[in-house]
Amino acid sequence: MTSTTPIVEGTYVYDIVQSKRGRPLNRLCLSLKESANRDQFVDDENAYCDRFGLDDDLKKAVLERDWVQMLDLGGSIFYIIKLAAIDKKSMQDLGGIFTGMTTEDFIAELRAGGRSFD
Amino acid sequence: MTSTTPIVEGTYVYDIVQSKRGRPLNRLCLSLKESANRDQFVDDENAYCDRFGLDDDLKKAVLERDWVQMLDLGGSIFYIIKLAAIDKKSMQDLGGIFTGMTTEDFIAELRAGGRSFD
Amino acid sequence: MTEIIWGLGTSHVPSIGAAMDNEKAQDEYWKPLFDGYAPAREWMAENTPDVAVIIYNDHANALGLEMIPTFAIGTDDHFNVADEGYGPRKVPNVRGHAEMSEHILVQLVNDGFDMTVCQELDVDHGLTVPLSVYCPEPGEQWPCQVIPILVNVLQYPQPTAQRCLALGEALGRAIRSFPGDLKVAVFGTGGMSHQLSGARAGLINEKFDREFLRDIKENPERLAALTREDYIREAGSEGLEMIMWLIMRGAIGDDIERVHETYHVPASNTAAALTLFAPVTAS
Amino acid sequence: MTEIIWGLGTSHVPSIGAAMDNEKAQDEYWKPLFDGYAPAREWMAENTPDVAVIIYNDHANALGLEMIPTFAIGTDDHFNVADEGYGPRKVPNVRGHAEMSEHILVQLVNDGFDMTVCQELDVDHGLTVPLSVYCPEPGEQWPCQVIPILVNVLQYPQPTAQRCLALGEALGRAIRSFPGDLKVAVFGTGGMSHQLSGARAGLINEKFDREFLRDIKENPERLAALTREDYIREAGSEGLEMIMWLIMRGAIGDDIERVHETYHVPASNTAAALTLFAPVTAS
Ligand SMILES: [Fe+3]
Ligand SMILES: [Fe+3]
Repeated sequence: MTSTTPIVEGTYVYDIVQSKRGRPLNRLCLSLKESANRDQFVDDENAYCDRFGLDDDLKKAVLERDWVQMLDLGGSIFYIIKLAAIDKKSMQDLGGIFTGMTTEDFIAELRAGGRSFD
Repeated sequence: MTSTTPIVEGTYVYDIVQSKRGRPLNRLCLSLKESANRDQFVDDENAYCDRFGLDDDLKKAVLERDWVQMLDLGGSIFYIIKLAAIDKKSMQDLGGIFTGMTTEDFIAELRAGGRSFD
Repeated sequence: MTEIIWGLGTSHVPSIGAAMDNEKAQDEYWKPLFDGYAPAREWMAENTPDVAVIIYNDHANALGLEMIPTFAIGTDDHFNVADEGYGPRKVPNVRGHAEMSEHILVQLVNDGFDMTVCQELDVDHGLTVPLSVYCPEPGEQWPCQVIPILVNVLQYPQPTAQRCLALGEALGRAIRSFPGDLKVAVFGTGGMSHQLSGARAGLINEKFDREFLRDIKENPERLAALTREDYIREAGSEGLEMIMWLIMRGAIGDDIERVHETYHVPASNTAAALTLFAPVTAS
Repeated sequence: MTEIIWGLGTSHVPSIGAAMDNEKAQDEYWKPLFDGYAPAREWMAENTPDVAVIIYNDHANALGLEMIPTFAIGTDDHFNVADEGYGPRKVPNVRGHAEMSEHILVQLVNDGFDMTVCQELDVDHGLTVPLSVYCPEPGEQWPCQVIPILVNVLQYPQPTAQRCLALGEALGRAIRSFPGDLKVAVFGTGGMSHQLSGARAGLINEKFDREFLRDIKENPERLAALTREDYIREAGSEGLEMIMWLIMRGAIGDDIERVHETYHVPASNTAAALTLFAPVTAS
């Protein structure tokens, strides 16, 4: 591995290695732009995952809504948010999950000026 | 019109203006890569043209196999050749048509060293 | 001679668009942000461009990950507003300027910028929110034609900040060399600091943002010298979007004054800001 | 240190592939072409690279016209052979080199080349015919991994010849800086003079081609200074493809010797040629 991708703690620096790992998941999420596809997904999540060729790890992460695992496996936040929208989850809900906070606490921190990491 | 596209006599210099003009035609031709689509095209050329949104001029050129007109209307030779293949026409057959020669004469000129334009 | 009459740096947060679309601009939460926009909006309403060149990034609405261009330009004369998964924003579709975009494309390629040409493009909030920041109530039609320029900010390796500034300088030359006497505005969009995912989700770095706002006028070379890693560490993985402001800054040039500036925390997950520059007119 | 062991300039005419696939290489029509290849093939068979970087253009088989990159790189570790409308060529699919392609991508972007990243790509005759020119009988598997680099030669504005030479120089630096001690070959493909459509269809300009073959070694700067219009006028609208040879030439550098050269008219509609360069080893 000769990747020069910067390593920044607490941060996904999305690169082509990640992108390749998460291709089937991101393709699935992109398809959810269309409402007919959203209906099919909701109807049979398992079959929908198979249709997009998700391997067992990716499928498990989707079915269990393990958002951290999805990112670890190469999901892009801009794609995954389209899956979250089906569950009526907002970016703040996900922010809470990523940081181990309640949504309310996460929003409160943002309103207080955001989270600082000096 | 402020296009800076070079003008070279006897030559299509394919640019984005041409490309935009010929979009439906080129999209149709690209679809012919797939054999199921080729069958559908052969089955009902008129309907197939409509499906790809060809306007009357483009449709007429396709149905009449007016190869020069297709190029004049923004067809790209790399796309149009996929339509020619359905008619079992080669690039040399088209070369004959573009130059007003028989295929045999066109091939003979190529074998004699090609056509020269000094 | 075609001239650049202003340059706008602005965040393009989707919720800013949603707040306008749902008429929440006067809500307690949103009012300070929109009040901050007001003076710039008034000034821009009196200085209307014929064409807006909008530098932005797509957010998984028009481009997939199978093919990611570093820099792309939309050359069509019509761009539909993308359906981002909830139906398209209720704003007008976007009219392009095919001749000027072709001119810009050719000049940029001649200048050694390896542009990707998008002949078909749906435009997402990255482009339409900045248009709404400029013009909150367009009615049936946006008041200007639009040339979209897309930048890869989502996937490493993004273009360097230095390359973005250089692209902006070439873009300025390209715009000014377009025949006729059109008035053009250039939008740099994205930012300010924010990070959507990972343990640092919710990051906002006001100090970095304020220094960026200062130096985007005073010292763009300092901002251009920052690495991608600097931007990600200081401004968050999505804060890197700010490199797109440098393209606007390169285009409008050095001889400028700041018409207005505002900074607001947060617009949902993001520090949001606006800065408006105009060329100093020779006296 | 990773090194570039040879550079090959070669036409990529589909009928050359078809002649090999249909075992017509000994036919009266094709024999002179393939006899001309023989000495280069023997030399290359004794100097086998681990990785081939192949500069080519897609011919409406993988990319549509909705999005045209100036320069793109395929970063996958597998590329299927494209179905160009008659079923795929009966040659092995292509193995990529994901790590080296990522390295090259990052170095090129850092060097100011605005690459498009193709994470999925079917490769057409533009890439597979040159592979067959190198290795006529691969058996089950091509003898090297491949990194595809795509160039827009189909739609104006193509990159300038000067920009292609500069990309090649940066590509050479990027390859040589890859950790390890791999051996790399660089292929510049396309040309020679030909024009498929219009009243000048059938154009072949042997004088231009022979001077190009001479100067691709002796004076690439002259070839880089020619405009797109020069190439189109002299070599035909599709002869412009020769700008891709300049990328190979830039990569392999100035300190080279010509191992072999051959020129043949016509390979169907095209003047076909091959030139093989190797670095001069310090004595
Ligand atoms: Fe954004
Ligand atoms: Fe070719």
